[in-house]
Amino acid sequence: MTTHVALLEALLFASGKPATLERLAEAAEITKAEVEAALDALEKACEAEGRGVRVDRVAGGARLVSRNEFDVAVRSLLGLEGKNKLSIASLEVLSIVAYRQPVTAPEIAELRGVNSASSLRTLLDKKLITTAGRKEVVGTPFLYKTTKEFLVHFGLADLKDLPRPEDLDALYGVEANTAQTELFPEQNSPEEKTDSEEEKDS
Amino acid sequence: MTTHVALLEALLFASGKPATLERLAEAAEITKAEVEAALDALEKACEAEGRGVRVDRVAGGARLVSRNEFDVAVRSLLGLEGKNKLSIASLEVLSIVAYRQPVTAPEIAELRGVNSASSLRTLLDKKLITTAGRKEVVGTPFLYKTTKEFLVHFGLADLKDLPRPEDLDALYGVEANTAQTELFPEQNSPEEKTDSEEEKDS
Amino acid sequence: MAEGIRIPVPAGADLMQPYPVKLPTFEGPLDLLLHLIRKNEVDLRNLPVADICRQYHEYIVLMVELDLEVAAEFLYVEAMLLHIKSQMVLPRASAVEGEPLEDPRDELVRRLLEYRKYKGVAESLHEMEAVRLGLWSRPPARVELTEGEAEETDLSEVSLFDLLTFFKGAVDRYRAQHPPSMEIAHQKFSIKEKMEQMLARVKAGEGPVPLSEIFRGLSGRGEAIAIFLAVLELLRLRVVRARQDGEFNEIYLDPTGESASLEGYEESYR
Repeated sequence: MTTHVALLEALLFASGKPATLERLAEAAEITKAEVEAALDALEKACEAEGRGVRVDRVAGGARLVSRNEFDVAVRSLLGLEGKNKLSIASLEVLSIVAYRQPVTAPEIAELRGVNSASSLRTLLDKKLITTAGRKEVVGTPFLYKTTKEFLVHFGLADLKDLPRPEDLDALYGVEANTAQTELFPEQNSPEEKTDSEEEKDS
Repeated sequence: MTTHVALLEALLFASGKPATLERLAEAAEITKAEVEAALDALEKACEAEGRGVRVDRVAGGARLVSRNEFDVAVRSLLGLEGKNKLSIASLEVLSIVAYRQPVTAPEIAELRGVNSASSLRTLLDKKLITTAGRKEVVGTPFLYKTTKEFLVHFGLADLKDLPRPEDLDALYGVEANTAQTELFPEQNSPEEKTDSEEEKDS
Repeated sequence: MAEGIRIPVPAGADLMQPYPVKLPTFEGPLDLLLHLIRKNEVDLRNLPVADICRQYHEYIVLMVELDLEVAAEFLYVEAMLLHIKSQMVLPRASAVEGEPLEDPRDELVRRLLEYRKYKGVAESLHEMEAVRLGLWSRPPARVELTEGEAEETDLSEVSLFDLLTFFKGAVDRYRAQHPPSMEIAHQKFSIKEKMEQMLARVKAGEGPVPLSEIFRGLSGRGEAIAIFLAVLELLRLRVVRARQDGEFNEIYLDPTGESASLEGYEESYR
């Protein structure tokens, strides 16, 4: 019996989201009644021992949640942990700034197909990018570039050290795709590049 | 005190990834010593009560994990295949990166006697290693280093926990020599062990 | 393909008979050498180079016979072994009196020891991993305070290649949504051009031009449609007129003597 309780605890712990009695029984290879009994025991144990988590019964199933009274601390911890984290969207924006700098928000939005203001804010907050003056076009938008911190973080001496598609191909053994090399119009003067892209801005 | 244990349990439960003592202390608004004491208590409680989860001290922090024996049930619930083991080739590359970091692909190839690009790719994809800039030598090859995920994957508190050369000598029955001392500078040359070398066959 | 040279040992392979039953795979030439040293129970530091060299060579031959691609690395090490072997045979003299002789095997032994070190670490890691793979952590709780953005990555684990991959992803997506126009792929026929050609031909003074002749030897339907539209336009502008003697007879084109500007006919037909 005790093993069932431990097993159920492990299952609910690893699941993250509510699991139905059926699925729990199937995974544990025990009957639904046994699952029910083990859940009850686990619930009581959490209660009696004043644990940090409790069993939360939801429609047709159960999950483990942290106790409400610890919410503030939990939020604080997740907030702290989040400090080093970037969303996929932010990483994409960072990569665009890195490879296309100096670049404006409208240009980034054009390339990504979505407004990227909040990602830019995140990256500015984390000091991975900074402003580089304004662009002399309608609306004089800010230009963005990567910071020294960015270089330090990635261990680069110079922006020229950013990997090129050939580097990726070398590592991944992909046949060199010449079409992709032209994605990096770094060789052109930046003015020329940004001007032509500007037309596409809405 | 008991509340601290419950609080710590809630925090580790919610975090998922290993959280450092500093972070936990800050989030819980208690001292590091209190965190340490509560973690110990939690660890013992999990053990004593035969719980489904246990405290895992890795990568300079702590997290909760389900117990090994529930692996099959957990996978069944999550609908996951068993986690793939790394190939010997990848593990060789990983050991070299771990001990020699930061290290370049050509250096790894030299040490192993074979090109190791595909292993590097696997390790990068699994986030066990990452880039650490480029080396200022001909060809400016990329440098690689291990990640926090590497520590988590192998259950290491930090890099000092890596298998020691002494352990390896026991494994191999190799006499200490100068080359070894160079290789692993922290090591004091142990006395000769002249067991047969055969045991090692895998 | 250079990496992961796997040498499956065939059931009947008796080149060097007492193989360990489970001879798995070799990670490279150094791995093969270590295996031979272990198998022969010889001291790595006092390597019987001639023996090892012969057995090594037999392995290479076996690989060739099994149609396995012998990676350059294996051949390189074989050359190295042969070189050492030849040096061992030559009488050696110390360059400086009293200094110990340099053993031609030193470099190889050093490399083997070093490699074996890492191989040992790899094996330890392998065992450590096996214990760890059964552990499951909890997916981190999603709290709304991270502006609802889905997956988050720890910046310390983002490699330079990830950065490049993200950028490529954005550019590829952009390209997929903004495909370049396909015009280059097709030959285009300008109606204006065809009008000019028709007019020139009709006005050449060689009498009325039969319509059927105009449609001879065209490149395809696109051109035919362009010509047809050009003829209709010329008729509409009254610079050309068409005559037909009777039903189903040939239609002849000849100039009216009028002229009209062909500017503005930029329409094309594919």
